[in-house]
Amino acid sequence: MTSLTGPSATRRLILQGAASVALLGLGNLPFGAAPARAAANDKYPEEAFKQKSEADAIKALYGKTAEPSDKVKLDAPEIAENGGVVPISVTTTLDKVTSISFFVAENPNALAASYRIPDGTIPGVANRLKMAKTTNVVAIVEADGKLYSATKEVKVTVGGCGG
Amino acid sequence: MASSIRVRATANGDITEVQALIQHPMDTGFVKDAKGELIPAHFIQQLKFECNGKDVFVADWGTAVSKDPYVKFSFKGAKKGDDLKVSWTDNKGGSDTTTAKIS
Amino acid sequence: MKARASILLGSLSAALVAFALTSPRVVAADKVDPVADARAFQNFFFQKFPTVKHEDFVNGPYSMNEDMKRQWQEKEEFPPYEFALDAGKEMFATPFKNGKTYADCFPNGGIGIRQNYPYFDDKEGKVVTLELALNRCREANGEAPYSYVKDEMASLTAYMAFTSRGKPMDIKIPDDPRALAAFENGKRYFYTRRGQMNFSCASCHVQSPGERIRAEILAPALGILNAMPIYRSEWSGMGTTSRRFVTCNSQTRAVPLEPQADEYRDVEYFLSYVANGLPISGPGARP
Amino acid sequence: MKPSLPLAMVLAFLLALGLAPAARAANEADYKTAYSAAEAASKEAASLRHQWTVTVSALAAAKKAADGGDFDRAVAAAKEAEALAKASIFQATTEKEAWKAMEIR
Repeated sequence: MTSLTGPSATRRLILQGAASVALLGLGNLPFGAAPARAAANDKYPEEAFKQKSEADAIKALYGKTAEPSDKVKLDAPEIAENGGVVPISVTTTLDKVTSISFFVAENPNALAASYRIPDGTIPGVANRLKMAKTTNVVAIVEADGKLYSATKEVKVTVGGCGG
Repeated sequence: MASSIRVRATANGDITEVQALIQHPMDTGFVKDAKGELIPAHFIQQLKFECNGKDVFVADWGTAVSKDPYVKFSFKGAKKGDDLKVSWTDNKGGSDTTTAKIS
Repeated sequence: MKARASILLGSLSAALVAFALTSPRVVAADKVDPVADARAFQNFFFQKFPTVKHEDFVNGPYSMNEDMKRQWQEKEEFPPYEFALDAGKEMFATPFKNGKTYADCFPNGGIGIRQNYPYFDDKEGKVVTLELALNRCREANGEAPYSYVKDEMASLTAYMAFTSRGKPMDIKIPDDPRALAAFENGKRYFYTRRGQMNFSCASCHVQSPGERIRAEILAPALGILNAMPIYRSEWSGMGTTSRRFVTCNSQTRAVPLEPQADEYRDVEYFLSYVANGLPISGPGARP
Repeated sequence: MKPSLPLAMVLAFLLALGLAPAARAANEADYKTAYSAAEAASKEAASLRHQWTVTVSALAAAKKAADGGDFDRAVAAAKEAEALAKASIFQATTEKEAWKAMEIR
């Protein structure tokens, strides 16, 4: 995979043309040979965001599977006050973290956000995500080339006469 | 026009905590407008934070990030007074950049 | 953001004391007694929710539920009304075409006065809300009025509320039969059932605050306007007091009145008066 | 929170009347009669500031069905609108005093 360093607009143009090629290439690579989310890699993972299921999105983003770990701490509300704005955060005690990603299993496209964690950045992030309905939220931490996950269910119900 | 980016970066010892809020519709492409027509997807794809010539945090986002997105993280190696550059680009070619002083 | 919170807390005890010491007004009119009404209203909520700090009622559903409160506190670290607030500040400072500004229309240049709205205007003989006063200011200066429900009006009122945060609500009811009638009319509107659901404002916000309607926790009526305007996640944006009334009506399947209808002005007068002493917390964020 | 039962029952009853199957197919005259009765009731509800959104929708549905020549449906919708409007007038009337029962004192 090439690392493009030009201005972002140029990079995007190239990316859109090259996205499918990049994905094909990824699929053909031997397992573990190409860490898809190394911090140096500056590409927007367009294909991973297009995948519907969580499993396909994880495969497209990382090319491998994750194992559950209690070292990944996922903080999410039990009942979302509003599915449009759900505060979700992750912290971890794992070493050599290079990325953290969030998947919302029941959304039309499971991958919600993926964060690259360069050296010197604390492995933790808080953000706000949309959820179409009650769903599992999966956080994946990439550390030392391996994937670790934590999962939590968030209940989402439709709004009514509240506030 | 005011910047679409609000950022607060606070150094506490060696650790700088960063919070950012960006004004952006983050349209999913699944929602219809009042006339029943689909609002096309319009969302930030990449948000980058740079400090002292180095990327300290890069976010790749899809449409499931909430409207007016918010993110919080912390990094080491900066001190009060350093510049933190924040920039984003969206799927329609839009972009914005701002630079904040770490306090 | 933390400073704002402590301001809120600090001024509160003083505010409540001030409220308790308010000298009883002489009310001659038949049994319209706002002072007694306000006392009863506050006591009802204080007794129904003995563990909720009095100043917390202005935080609506978040005063009622820990899980929600945590989500809100997380959001308040960088609140979603931030952009509206900044826009409001800029708009407020920008002169009209004739060179005058909003500051020229209001006491104290419009800063720190939110807690005095709505007020009873004895010339007009009616209740005047902050939103109404803002549009009148615009029209008096040759500018077109804004929509009452959102956008610019929400931004302007957000800024004006922000400059008044922590100040105790301080609504006056002059000894004028028309003012007392407006208060009484607002009270009647608040308790009257309407719409196919046969709900009054009180059905939700007096009888059931803290309970869930579908997913949402109902806000207590006490202090509900202190947080206006609000960013509602459900709206994906800001809304004014007018917008809140209109949506409450439609949710009970009642045809809403036009924003700033006399009934809405009166119910705002009633609800604000009975929250006297509780701090202004607007702009607020709600689910 | 809880809609009061009596009103709900009155409403159900009125609706049942309004929706009872007609013996013969309705014509335009039937529709006009039903619609003007519904319109009058809804105007009264509006003047009492107690109009229901569902009344407005039912009236609109009646008009739409009639424009499309479906007078059975138009009459049924108009009768529904009239029933809803009358229920809202009933609500406005009882609430003139009943609101006081809910007041915090």
